[in-house]
Amino acid sequence: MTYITKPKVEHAGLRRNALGLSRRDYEGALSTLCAGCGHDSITAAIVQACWELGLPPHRMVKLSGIGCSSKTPAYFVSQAHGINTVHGRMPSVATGAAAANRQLRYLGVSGDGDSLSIGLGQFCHAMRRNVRMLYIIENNGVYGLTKGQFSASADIGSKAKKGEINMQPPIDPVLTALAAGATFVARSFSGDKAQLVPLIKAGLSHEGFALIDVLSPCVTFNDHEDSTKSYAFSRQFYHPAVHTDFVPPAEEIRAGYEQGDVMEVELHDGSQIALRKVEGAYDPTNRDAAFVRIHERIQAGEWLTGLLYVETGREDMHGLNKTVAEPLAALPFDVLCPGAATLEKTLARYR
Amino acid sequence: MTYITKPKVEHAGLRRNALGLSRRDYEGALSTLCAGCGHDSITAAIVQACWELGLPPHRMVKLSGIGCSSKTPAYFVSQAHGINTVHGRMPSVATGAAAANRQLRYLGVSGDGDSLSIGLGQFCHAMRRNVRMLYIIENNGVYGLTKGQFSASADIGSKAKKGEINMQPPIDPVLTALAAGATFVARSFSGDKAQLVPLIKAGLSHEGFALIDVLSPCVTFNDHEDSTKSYAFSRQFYHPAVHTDFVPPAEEIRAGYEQGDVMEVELHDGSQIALRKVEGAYDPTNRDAAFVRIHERIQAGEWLTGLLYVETGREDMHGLNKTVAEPLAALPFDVLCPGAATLEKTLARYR
Amino acid sequence: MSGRKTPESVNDFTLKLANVNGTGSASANGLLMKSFFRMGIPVAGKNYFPSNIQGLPTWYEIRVSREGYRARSGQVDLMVAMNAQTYAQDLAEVSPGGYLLYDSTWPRSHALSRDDVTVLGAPFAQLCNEAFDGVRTRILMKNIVYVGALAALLDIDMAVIEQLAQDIFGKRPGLAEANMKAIRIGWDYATANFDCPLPFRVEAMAATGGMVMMDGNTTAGLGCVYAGATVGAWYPITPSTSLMDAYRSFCARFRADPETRERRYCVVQAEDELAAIGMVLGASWAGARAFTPTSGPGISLMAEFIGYGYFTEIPAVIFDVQRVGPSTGLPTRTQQGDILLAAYASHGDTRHPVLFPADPTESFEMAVQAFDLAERLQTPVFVLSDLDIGMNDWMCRAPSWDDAYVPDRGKVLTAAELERIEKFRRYADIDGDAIPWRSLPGVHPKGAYFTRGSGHSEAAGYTEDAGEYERLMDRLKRKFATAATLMPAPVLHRADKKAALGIVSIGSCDDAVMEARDRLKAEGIRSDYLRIRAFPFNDDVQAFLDEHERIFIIEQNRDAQLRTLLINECSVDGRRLESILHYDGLPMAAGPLVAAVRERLRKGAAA
Amino acid sequence: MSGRKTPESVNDFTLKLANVNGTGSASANGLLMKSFFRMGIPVAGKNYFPSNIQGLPTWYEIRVSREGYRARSGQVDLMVAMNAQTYAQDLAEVSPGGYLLYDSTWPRSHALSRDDVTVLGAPFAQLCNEAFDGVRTRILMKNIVYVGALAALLDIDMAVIEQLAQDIFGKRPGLAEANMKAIRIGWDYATANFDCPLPFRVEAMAATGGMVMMDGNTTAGLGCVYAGATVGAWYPITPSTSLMDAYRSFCARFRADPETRERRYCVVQAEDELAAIGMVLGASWAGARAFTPTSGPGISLMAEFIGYGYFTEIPAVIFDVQRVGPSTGLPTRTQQGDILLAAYASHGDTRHPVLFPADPTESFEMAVQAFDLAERLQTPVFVLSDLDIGMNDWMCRAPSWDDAYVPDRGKVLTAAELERIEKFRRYADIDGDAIPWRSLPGVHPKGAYFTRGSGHSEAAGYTEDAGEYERLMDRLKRKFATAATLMPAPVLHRADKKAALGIVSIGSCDDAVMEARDRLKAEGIRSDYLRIRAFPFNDDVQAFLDEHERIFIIEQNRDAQLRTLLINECSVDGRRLESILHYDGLPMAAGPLVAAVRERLRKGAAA
Ligand SMILES: Cc1ncc(C[n+]2csc(CCOP(=O)(O)OP(=O)(O)O)c2C)c(N)n1
Ligand SMILES: Cc1ncc(C[n+]2csc(CCOP(=O)(O)OP(=O)(O)O)c2C)c(N)n1
Ligand code: SF4
Ligand code: SF4
Ligand SMILES: [Mg+2]
Ligand SMILES: [Mg+2]
Repeated sequence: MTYITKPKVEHAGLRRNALGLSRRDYEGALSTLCAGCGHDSITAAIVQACWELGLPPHRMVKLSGIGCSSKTPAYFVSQAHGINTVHGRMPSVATGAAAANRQLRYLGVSGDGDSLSIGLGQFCHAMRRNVRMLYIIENNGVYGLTKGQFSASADIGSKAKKGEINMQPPIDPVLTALAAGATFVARSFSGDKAQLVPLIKAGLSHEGFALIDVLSPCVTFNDHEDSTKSYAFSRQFYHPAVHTDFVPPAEEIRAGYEQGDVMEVELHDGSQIALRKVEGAYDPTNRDAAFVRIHERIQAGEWLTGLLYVETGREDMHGLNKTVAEPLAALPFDVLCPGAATLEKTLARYR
Repeated sequence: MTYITKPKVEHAGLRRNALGLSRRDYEGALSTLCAGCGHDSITAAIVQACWELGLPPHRMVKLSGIGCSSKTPAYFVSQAHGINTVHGRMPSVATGAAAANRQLRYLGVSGDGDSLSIGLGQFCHAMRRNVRMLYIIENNGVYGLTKGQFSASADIGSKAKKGEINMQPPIDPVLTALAAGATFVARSFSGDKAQLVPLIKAGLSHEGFALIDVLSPCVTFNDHEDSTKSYAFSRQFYHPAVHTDFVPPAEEIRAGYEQGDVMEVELHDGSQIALRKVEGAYDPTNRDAAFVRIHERIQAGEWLTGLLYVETGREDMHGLNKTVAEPLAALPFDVLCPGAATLEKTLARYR
Repeated sequence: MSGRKTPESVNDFTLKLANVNGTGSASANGLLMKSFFRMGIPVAGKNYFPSNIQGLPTWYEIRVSREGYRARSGQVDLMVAMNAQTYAQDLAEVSPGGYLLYDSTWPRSHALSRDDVTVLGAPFAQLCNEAFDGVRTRILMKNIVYVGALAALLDIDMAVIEQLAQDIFGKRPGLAEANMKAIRIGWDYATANFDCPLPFRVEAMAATGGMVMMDGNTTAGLGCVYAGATVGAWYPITPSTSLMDAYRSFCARFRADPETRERRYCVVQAEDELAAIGMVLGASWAGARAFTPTSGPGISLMAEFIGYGYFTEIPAVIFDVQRVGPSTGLPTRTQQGDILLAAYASHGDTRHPVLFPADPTESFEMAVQAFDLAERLQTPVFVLSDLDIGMNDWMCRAPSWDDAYVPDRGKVLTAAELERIEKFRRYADIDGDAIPWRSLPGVHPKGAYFTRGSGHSEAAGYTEDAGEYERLMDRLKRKFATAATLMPAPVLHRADKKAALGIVSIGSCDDAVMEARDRLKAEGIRSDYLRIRAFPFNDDVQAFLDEHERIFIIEQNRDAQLRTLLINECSVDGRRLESILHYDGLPMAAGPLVAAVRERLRKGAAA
Repeated sequence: MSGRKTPESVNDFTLKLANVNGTGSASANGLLMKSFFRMGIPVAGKNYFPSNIQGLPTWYEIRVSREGYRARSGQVDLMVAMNAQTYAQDLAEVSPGGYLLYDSTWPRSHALSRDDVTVLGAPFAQLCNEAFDGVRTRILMKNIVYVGALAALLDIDMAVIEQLAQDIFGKRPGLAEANMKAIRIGWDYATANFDCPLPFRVEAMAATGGMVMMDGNTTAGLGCVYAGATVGAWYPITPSTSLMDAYRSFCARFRADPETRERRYCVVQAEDELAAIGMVLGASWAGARAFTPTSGPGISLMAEFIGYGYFTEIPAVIFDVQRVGPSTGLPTRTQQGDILLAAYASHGDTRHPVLFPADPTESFEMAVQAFDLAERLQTPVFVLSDLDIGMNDWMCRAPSWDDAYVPDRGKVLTAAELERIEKFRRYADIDGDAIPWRSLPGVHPKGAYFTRGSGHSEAAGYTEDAGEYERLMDRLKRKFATAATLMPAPVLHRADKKAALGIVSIGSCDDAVMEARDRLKAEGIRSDYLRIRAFPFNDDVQAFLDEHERIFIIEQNRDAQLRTLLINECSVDGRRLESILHYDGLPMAAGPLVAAVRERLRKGAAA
């Protein structure tokens, strides 16, 4: 609502992070989404998380596909390069950018249409390659931008604004990610900033592909009671399985933190995520258990949220490729070009 | 080996099936694959299964993508229409054909490259729609036709003919199918005709999307000892979980069949598959258990084979769409065209 | 028609309404349009909306034209400026001597005023707040109030508006009354406070008989139903989405079994455009009439499959409702930028029949023709519409239907025929027209063959033989020559006297070109005009090019794509074909065309 | 060169070897080729292989040409018929007066003989079975035995062969000896049983100095290494696959840290071509030199992203190693069928720079130029090679390297520059050449901007404004005019005297055209010849068209795609440009060109 009433996404206080930046420095252009769109809440959580993490804005890269959700990278961290790719193909662009410069932090934002319909193949293959990036799906069960058709994550029985009823089973990004071998799989809800911010921080720090599927109601096309992606439904039925609290490397380990039911997982970059099991003995390092638990909750019509699965031992795309530490894009030409003498020698074989 | 020694795929005896056809009537053109290719064994199993089922050949449709595996529909049931589509996109063509004529039996053959790389999106979405078809992946871990690059199903650590070593985790079609909501998921091995034939028969009779992932060694590019898709490996390590025996509706229920550890599942068309649990109390109707069990075996470096999951309650694409029973392609024009008078009435709204 | 208005003009002005999207202005604008239409006055509406759902500026332009001109007029006589944020821009756009009506609930700065524009303020929001309860109702009714004010200012027949409100809202109790109340409030305010009517106003005519107000996506969707299409596969994309919506809703009415509700159609929302075209090819191969609506990005994605359809000779109908490219471009603006792509899509030597409707009526007709051609020619056929045709409401000839129509299913062998023939040769040219016979799966064992995108012999066997390949390609070329004889002929408009000047144009340029020709004629510049309706071109096109010394090719893209097709496919010195191009995403207006032609003629012949 | 051989010809004949694929004939054929080459005799090899892995017929053709002609000769002087299944066809293909050598272990039917062909039988299999153990060895050695026989028949220098066998197999102990043994067996048999040498034979020359025997995919892959490309993304497809194989293996040698083995490159095998081009665009956007090799179907799939690259101005290098289309077509045959697609790929108004190498040397050079151009112009650039260039072994000028070369990274703002400027405007035309400045991520906060395929302003903001869109499109058009000044110029070969006849051709047609011109000249038909090396065309092309009365456009596709580009982009009467087309999938030979030109000239000028 650029022209009407929408305020800048977040009027942060003037508190400064480790880099001396205020939350303002992590904001972006004014959102043009519908007032009340879940996506805007996620944008706010991203701003908060990046600020808390103290990332240098220009060392981040924001990517997206096409859709309402994919517009949002314009609305945060305006001092980072951003790229709106084509519909469903952001993962490949992210893979290429990450290949060229492994030292930047990649944050991709996508929609359920963008990732689970047209983009399903790229989405799975980026996970398989374990490209280091945080990938957020702003999941509303519909194609917002093209006015409310069902996406592949729409639940059976949900009803479109035009009256049609979806009869196909949903593709669940979280189950798909587990099957595709993703190394960081989380789910959250756009309205739960307390859970979302630490998840985003953890995801940005994960040295591999981190997926966060965020249920993000579309107020315009999918906020009726029947939808399991409506506000009403989400608020009522989502189950926070694990509470994530992130301790950024720049800060000291927080004193007085309850050790009781906290489980610590060390991430590749040395930072830690602390997992608070809100129920039973949920173990986010067991892929099978995660699959069963999530699937079982889905069958029961509920969402399990939190950090659902994490694996820290696996090498990312560059680790697998054994790429040099410097960004390939920054290597000087003379280390890349073998030169005339070598050419002469090389050609001997062909004479 | 058209021009050297390859015999026609199978010189069947002259036994006749319920339609009075011999196995010969289900054969196709001479195979041009490498001598010893696993795909040829699968072709033979398909011939056998179709013959045993007594399907009228011209009421079948054979579909494929591009690859060595995708060539094989030319090698069986030459009296059926066949269509070699483009690489990775056979599921959409199958969906369209099935939409147009729901009364034919659709048999798709694909490769691991065709289905899990370029075709992953279409593969998953056809499963989600529960298009009624049998979909066989002839899985060799490589791109045979383009000379042996790794496919997405190549195991970590497997070594290509050119010496390269794969470092990426495989995408497993069976786990993917479970996550995508497929209603019939099986795995077998090209060398195990005894297991394969009944599975193919069951798949062809399933009233929805039936996947059989068949490990099918590529003798030319992937038959070294290291590969988990080699003959040597497959023979040694595969675990038949469930033995499938199919009782075609045309025959009487077979007498004397061991009832001991047999579990019967009724398929939509009234035919039955009998599942023999070769181990424990494997229950192929539990999606979660299947996922865990398969994944656990994969972790242990073994393949679990047999009918791994089946769900018979779900409606196929046409059931969901509530399509009429007659093929859409055969509806007479006068029931399709509303005619001049109706047009006149319809246009009133726009005046 | 440029310059200041004559004080007393009737049925000849342009009204533009500036709003914020998502605030319900569409129905108010529709009400206005329809009122003019029901008064028997020719009218055309153009909607300029953002690629967004709520909160951004959106405009609606209504041209009332006694003469029946439907193109954008290129001027604004009355601006209804309901969006404070675009007020300055909207004011600037009013033609000299024009008027601006705005919501004076919140006063505008005086800095924003023009000597040559009369500004009228009416406190719409305030009037609504007094009369209605609830935020939603107030926002919606504000739009209706301005309709009422406009009714007074333009002298719209209140009986017509009332009847319309009744027709539209009648089914929902209370709504019709609320709307009528809002209209009255606006009417009363205007009558009391302004000098009504304005110097330009409407008066009932009888010029819309046999006409409807429809958009081209609706008519095309309806055409698919009438053509007997049973399978539709698509992936949503602006501006093609409403085509499938229309097909689906007409099918729900006409194709569901009255008792069982079983459907005689199947719409598949595909996972993307590659899958959509794959489904269409699969369904057509299996014998159904199948289609997919999309826009530019979809065609790019379909390119591989389109070449497959060409080479394997499978029918398909593809609607490309063009929007502004390249890439995502301007998804809510119009262009004719896919002409070249549609004609030659895919790698290798490929070419495809393309139909170019000029308005919604033709969209209906060509939808039907497309299926006949696709099945007759056994190849993918494009219908190249655009956002202007597809999504704007056009006053147009009502689509008509001849119950004697029999679909041309092309050369399909029946079971009996297959039984009779010795050996089925799928790709043999039996009849000398280069179109082979095909068989459908499931019909007869002798019809079985293997379809493949790789080299194939006449008997559909696999081949890598150079000679067989060459013969196949030569036949496909001859088939395209056959196609040229089957495509709809171009429409030729001759000048009243022999004209040396020829104009060639296409699709939605038509109205602007026709209007421009009238104006040029008034200046003494006569022209013959050929409107291309299909590719490949038939002989009339070559004849027209031969006949005229100087030819202007008018189209809506930067790169003169129609001209490329003409010089490539016809025998002509390309230097004689001069382009007049319009490609800013707005529908074409006659004014710039007139200016361009005048200017070019002044400058003399092309180099 | 047609008709019967002169009894005593030296270094001028064509040898064709018919085999079954998967039986190891490739190394034998390579050995033969290389022997001629090492003897200093110009030689050219063409491989005709099936789209299959094992068991189907495959042919290898070697032309030995004193004159240095590298095109397919179109005749067969000596056929080595090792494949029983194609024997009849192979025999039929021998030119009158020619010879056929076959494996007489299994006798051939006498029905299969020709009066005008001398048939020589040698029991290769039997000889091998006697001399070697093991099935594998026997199959492999049978090929080497025929090399020995040919050495005797053609008078190949045995010392050269021995040295070659040493070079090739020397590292694997036993293998060199076995091979030499096999060669000797063949040589002995032939010497003892045939009248050696044949009337056509070889004699050492010194015509291959400075030359190498390489295929164009290898040189292009090497070019990518030399150009400093660090990211390669691809999806395997014949005939482009070996380009990435070459890049990867050269990188393994030159780009891995000698100690840590860490890689200064990253090759990603993508899940499909859409992903491959996405990765290339992502990597280029982030500042790496990145490329993808593919073939026709891949380009079709990349179309959407190519338009995105054009519109957002991201560099990319795309190698299209063309094969026969449409669709899957003939994947192992050659064609120039993607010219039009490459030039105009994607929906909307788009156009792309394209380079057309004619041989492997130029493939190397143009690989390097492609990166310079892509970064200078900030747009996807195509290198249009083909199967003939990419996969056949060519005797060609050795690629050379100038250590003074500095890559043209184009207009990229450094951190210091960004620090200095007030506001970065990504899409502003600062320098008047229509090429804007770009910034790379991670460099400086002031460089941050948002890249999008939708409408964008000069400052890279989102816009749907008609004027801003039009300005952007106009600048892109001007940028393409700048491109025309940067692309490599065409190569002009003038006749010795003024010629009215002009020939325009492209890529791998070059050798056939050059040879045809020589032959035509011998008949008194002189021609000037312009070989197009790039699109957009520079002024030389227009000048050439203007200068010649009659012009033949020679290319390898059905639809005259180069001609389409010429008439569309130049100012010319298309009727003056006559096409001579060759599109059966085999490399072009001079003979049909000569005949076609002669015939056309006889018939008189074009209509
Ligand atoms: C190739 C292509 N096809 C279709 C479209 C039209 N389109 C734009 S956004 C979108 C769906 C977006 O859905 P989702 O990703 O869920 O985003 P949301 O708007 O719901 O946040 C579609 C189909 C497109 N831009 N490109
Ligand atoms: C669009 C496109 N890209 C690439 C290719 C080349 N290609 C042909 S088959 C194939 C892979 C086949 O692998 P798989 O499906 O596993 O079959 P297999 O040969 O192993 O049985 C590839 C990459 C193609 N035909 N089309
Ligand atoms: S349409 Fe839905 S998803 Fe899009 S901006 Fe509006 S509320 Fe958000
Ligand atoms: S290459 Fe491999 S997959 Fe292909 S035919 Fe040969 S053995 Fe089979
Ligand atoms: Mg969505
Ligand atoms: Mg494979």
